[in-house]
Amino acid sequence: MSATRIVRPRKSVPNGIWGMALFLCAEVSLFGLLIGTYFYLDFIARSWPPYGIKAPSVVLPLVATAVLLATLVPIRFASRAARADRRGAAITAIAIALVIQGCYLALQILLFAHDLNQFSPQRSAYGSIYFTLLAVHHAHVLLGILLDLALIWMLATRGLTEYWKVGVRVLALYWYVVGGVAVFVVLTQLAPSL
Amino acid sequence: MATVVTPRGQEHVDRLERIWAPRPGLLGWLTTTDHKRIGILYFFTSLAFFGAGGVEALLIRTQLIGPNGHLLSPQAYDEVFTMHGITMIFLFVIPMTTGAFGNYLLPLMIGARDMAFPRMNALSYWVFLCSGIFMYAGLATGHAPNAGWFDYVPLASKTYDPGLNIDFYGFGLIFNGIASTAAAINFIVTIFKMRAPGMSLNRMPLFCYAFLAAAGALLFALPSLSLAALFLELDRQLGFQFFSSSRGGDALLWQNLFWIFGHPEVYIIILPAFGIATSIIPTFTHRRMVMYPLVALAEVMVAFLGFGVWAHHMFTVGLATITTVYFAGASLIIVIPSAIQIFSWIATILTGTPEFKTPLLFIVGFILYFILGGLSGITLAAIPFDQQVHDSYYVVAHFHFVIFGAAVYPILGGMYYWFPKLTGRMYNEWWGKASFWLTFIGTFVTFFPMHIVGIDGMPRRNYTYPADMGWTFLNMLESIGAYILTAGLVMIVVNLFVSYFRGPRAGNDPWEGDTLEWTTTSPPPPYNFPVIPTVTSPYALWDDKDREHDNRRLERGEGLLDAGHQTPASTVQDAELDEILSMPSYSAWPPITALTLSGLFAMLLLGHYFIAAGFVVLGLLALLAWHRNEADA
Amino acid sequence: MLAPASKQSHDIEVLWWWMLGAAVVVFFGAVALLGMAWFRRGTRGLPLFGERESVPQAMVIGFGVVIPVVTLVVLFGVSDVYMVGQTSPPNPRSTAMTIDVIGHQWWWEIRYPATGAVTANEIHIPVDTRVNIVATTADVIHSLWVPPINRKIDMIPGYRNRLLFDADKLGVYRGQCAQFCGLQHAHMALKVFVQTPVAFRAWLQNMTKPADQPVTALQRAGEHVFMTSSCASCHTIGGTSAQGTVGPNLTHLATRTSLAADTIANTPSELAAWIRNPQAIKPGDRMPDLGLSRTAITALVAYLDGLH
Amino acid sequence: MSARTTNLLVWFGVVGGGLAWAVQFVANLAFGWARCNPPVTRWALPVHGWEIALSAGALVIGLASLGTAILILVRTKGGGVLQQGLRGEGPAPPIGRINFLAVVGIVVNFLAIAIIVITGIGAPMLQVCKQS
Repeated sequence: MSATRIVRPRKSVPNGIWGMALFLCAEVSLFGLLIGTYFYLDFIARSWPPYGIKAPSVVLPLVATAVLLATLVPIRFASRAARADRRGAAITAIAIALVIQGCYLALQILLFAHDLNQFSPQRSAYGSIYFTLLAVHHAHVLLGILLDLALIWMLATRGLTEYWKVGVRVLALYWYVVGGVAVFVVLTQLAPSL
Repeated sequence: MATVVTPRGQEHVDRLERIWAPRPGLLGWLTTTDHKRIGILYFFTSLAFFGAGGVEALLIRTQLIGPNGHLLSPQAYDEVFTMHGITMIFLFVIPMTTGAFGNYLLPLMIGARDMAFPRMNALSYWVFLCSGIFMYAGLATGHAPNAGWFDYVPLASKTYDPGLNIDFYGFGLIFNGIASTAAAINFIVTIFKMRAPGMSLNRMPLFCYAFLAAAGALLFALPSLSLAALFLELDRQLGFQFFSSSRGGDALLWQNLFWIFGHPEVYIIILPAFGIATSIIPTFTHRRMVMYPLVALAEVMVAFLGFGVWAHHMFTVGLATITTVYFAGASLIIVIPSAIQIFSWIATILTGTPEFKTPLLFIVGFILYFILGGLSGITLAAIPFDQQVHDSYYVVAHFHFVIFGAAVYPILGGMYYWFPKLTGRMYNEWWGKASFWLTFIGTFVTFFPMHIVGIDGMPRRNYTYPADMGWTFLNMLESIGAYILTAGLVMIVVNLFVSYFRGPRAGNDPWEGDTLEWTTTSPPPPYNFPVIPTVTSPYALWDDKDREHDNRRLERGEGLLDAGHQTPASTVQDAELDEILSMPSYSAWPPITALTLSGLFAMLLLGHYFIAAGFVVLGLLALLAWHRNEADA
Repeated sequence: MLAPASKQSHDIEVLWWWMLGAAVVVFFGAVALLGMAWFRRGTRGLPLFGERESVPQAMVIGFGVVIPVVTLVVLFGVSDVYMVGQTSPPNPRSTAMTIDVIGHQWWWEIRYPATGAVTANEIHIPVDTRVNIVATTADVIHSLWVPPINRKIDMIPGYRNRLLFDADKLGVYRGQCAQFCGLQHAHMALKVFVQTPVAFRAWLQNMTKPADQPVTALQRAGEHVFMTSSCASCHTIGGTSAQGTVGPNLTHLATRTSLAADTIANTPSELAAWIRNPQAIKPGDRMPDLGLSRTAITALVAYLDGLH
Repeated sequence: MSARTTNLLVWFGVVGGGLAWAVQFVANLAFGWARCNPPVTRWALPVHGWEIALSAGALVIGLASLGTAILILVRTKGGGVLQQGLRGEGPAPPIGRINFLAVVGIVVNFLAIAIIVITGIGAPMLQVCKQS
């Protein structure tokens, strides 16, 4: 809802951001339950991961996650730029973030495919939760990337209206949370090796 | 007291009428974002599903009217009792309370002109409608879910249920969850941000606290159900191993995930009922609620503690006692918030001057049945006793007194209470009272004997029972009660239907109500309030000088917000006026998005994953087009 | 449950009556208050106290918080901390014997591991003896519930749940599957025979023996039918070539009182009807209609009724 | 104290005990499940020790939160949420709201503490991993 005729500098958080924040509450509890499921199955397993599946390799996933977290910097910059009415800067910042996030997703998909060759989700509950957890997380990254694209397009075509200023801040909030979730996801994924 | 419009005020009103003039015809309803129209759509849709669920209930009761009944085959019986549960919970009570009552009344009660996200509000409705049709498509094609609404694995796994039945359940619930999540977010933001200036947290009608709590619980509980359904479908469709004990999975994982959702769900169902009760009681007792702050906190506290009791549905699965004890503790203490509310209602009725009109009668019935269901609930928190009667008809009796006696009665009372506001006409009091007594007696006769047969050892979900068990008479009684109950419900619908055409004019404020919806005309105009109301207490309408002040403002044309579809937004805690929002008026995209989702889930059900992906793309494009139009489209 | 045949069931019953008593007081207390409200509907406030707001407020605190907290804490201590220990499963070493009860769609397999005796749908236990029941399942989740003897326990794939049977009254007690387990959930009952130790030992003794040999020509014909038709592929008869494990063990079928998980009585006519068309009696049951001739069925029934 | 810190204190007074209970609850469940699901050998945790420690910690936080709420109620006496039973508007926000939240906080914390105490005393009295 674009805010016209602001009475005075806004004291409270705009509706759009509240909406996204609450949506993210639901997403966070979804990931909480996924991670909970992972350890629940771990607790009742005779060996974890099951015999014949070697514990995940640590380096690449951690590096990838670090890269994803790095993109929170340009995202933060974009949201500041939007509040300061600097449209060009905002677009550029989002674009930079977008590129890095794209690379992250590409790498993660390669790792995912590689793991699929190692062990399958159909053979053991470990495989099932491992791949489901990662797939859900990657889906959220993909959604974020689509949001990036949408925002860039909207800012380019519609300009930096009140509505899209809020939009950029909403995008930023989304990425902060996805970044935070990424940390917990990767730690869970690598738990057997840590 | 209601708004008085002077000639000068009338000019301002006419101007608003022009700005907010609704789009005519069917298209107007399809593309509407007006919370009142959406509420009405929700009302009639969920009422239709209530009818369907009721028919299913009657089939069950008729099958069980005598021993060795054969009205339904075992297969048909399983589908019917499963659909009864799913319908009543997901397609009737939740959409009726949050969807219909919440949508229609919340913005009116907090003095807003619409929900925070009107288009998302429309989306929730259309998605809910499509998900309901989706699940009933299963019944129509003879593949209705048949493993109970709780759908325990492995009975629900591909091995023991190869058909599409369970897939209609799994995908249907994920689909339905989207609607509820969107609605929950919308309600919370509306209550946080859209309150009339001055309506700080301590001046919020208790109705809003109830809906805030319900929406919050819904928001955090639903992911658990969606995740469980996702696991289930991955197991069924792609052969994953979440629930197969031979491959390191666990059948109890489903039960945990399901009840992490399933118990908060119970409170999600009942909380709006509390809200309706707490807005009917002050009106008809002519006094404020006793202990306003405790009632407010009780409503929120129930929703919060509700997340810590789920395993009391699992006391018989053999968990370690050091685990169950925590659930038992929470299950007992969660009684306190309910007790606070019950005695606050009773104390209010006792110390006020109650007029026992139909709405209040339904609330009194609600209080009695809620106490009854609550007490049997306490006995179920006593683990050894629960382990004895768990999965017996005792439990059926318990949760029907809670869900029907306690959650549905306020809905019925609320229908009578707000009927004049929605239609501008008054229902027939005599038939109203008659319908109450019929419903009240029917409920008791239907559900009370179930305690006895349950303790006597009759398990739930049996399509029949032997003749020599001594259960025959009580079951016959229950079935007769079900018919009486049906008669009562039909009488309510007929009364309201006839009154809609024949009823006398009701005026704006027939009850001298305490909340803001009664200030405005009946039915309310598209902009709800000509001037944004002044609020200085939780019983805004009883503060006469505020209302007079508003009348003067209307005459002077203050606070009209007449530059387009405008509504104020205020700060979360103290509701200081913060900004003026322009709201969208019409959008065709919500129904279109809902259609793409329907396509998506239909294709997932049939296993055409590439076509499904196509629908995802379409859906994203629809969302993009949606946001091309910022506000007033 | 209200006719307990064991200390455990009796304790639960006592708990129930106490809770019921308390519930009655609360419920009719509330009814009384509402009734009072009706009689005083014209006048504000309360008798004696008038319109002082503090009185209803105190009422909410007292009835809504203080009294419930006290009662609930007591209930918690009594039932959820103390009684749980009384009704929950025994330490296996404290019991005289172990019986495996295995849930199937839709019947109960009963095994006496110490002796190798196997039967179905009828548990025999000696009176005044602590028995360790191990409840498992062969397919979906079932729940073993014999109200007069103890609380119920679910049978979950991958879990070995246990239950204490310690009956103190001779007699026959009916139990039923309590967890929805599919089409014939309604016809999945069992009987528990609480016997004197002597009678029990005699019964168990007989159970461990192989099946009686057919005597009459008709019975021999029946045995031939059993072994050559598909009966033998699903059912076991000890000491013969029939070693199927899909259906109940029939070695001593004639000693049982009921058929098809206590759906029908075990009489020649009922047995014949069951074999002729099981789907008419238990629609959806695993037992197929074998399409045997009338004479074949007569022979089969004669043979099975000879298995004591 | 700045309005911001006051507000944080007020909200600690409202939610502190509840959150403490949530942590005690979730952690104890995790330990219970880890210790008592087969095979018990992989996770030999001293469950009772953990239970007592967690419950004690939660109790302390709950009491602190309760104390805060009471303190705030006293400070905002005449905020009058309870007095506004029959008539009157109640004082203008924020005082009225803070007073209201303090009343709420007291009851919430009382209930949270009740659960923490009964489960914290009850659980250690039970035999570890005895099937219910």
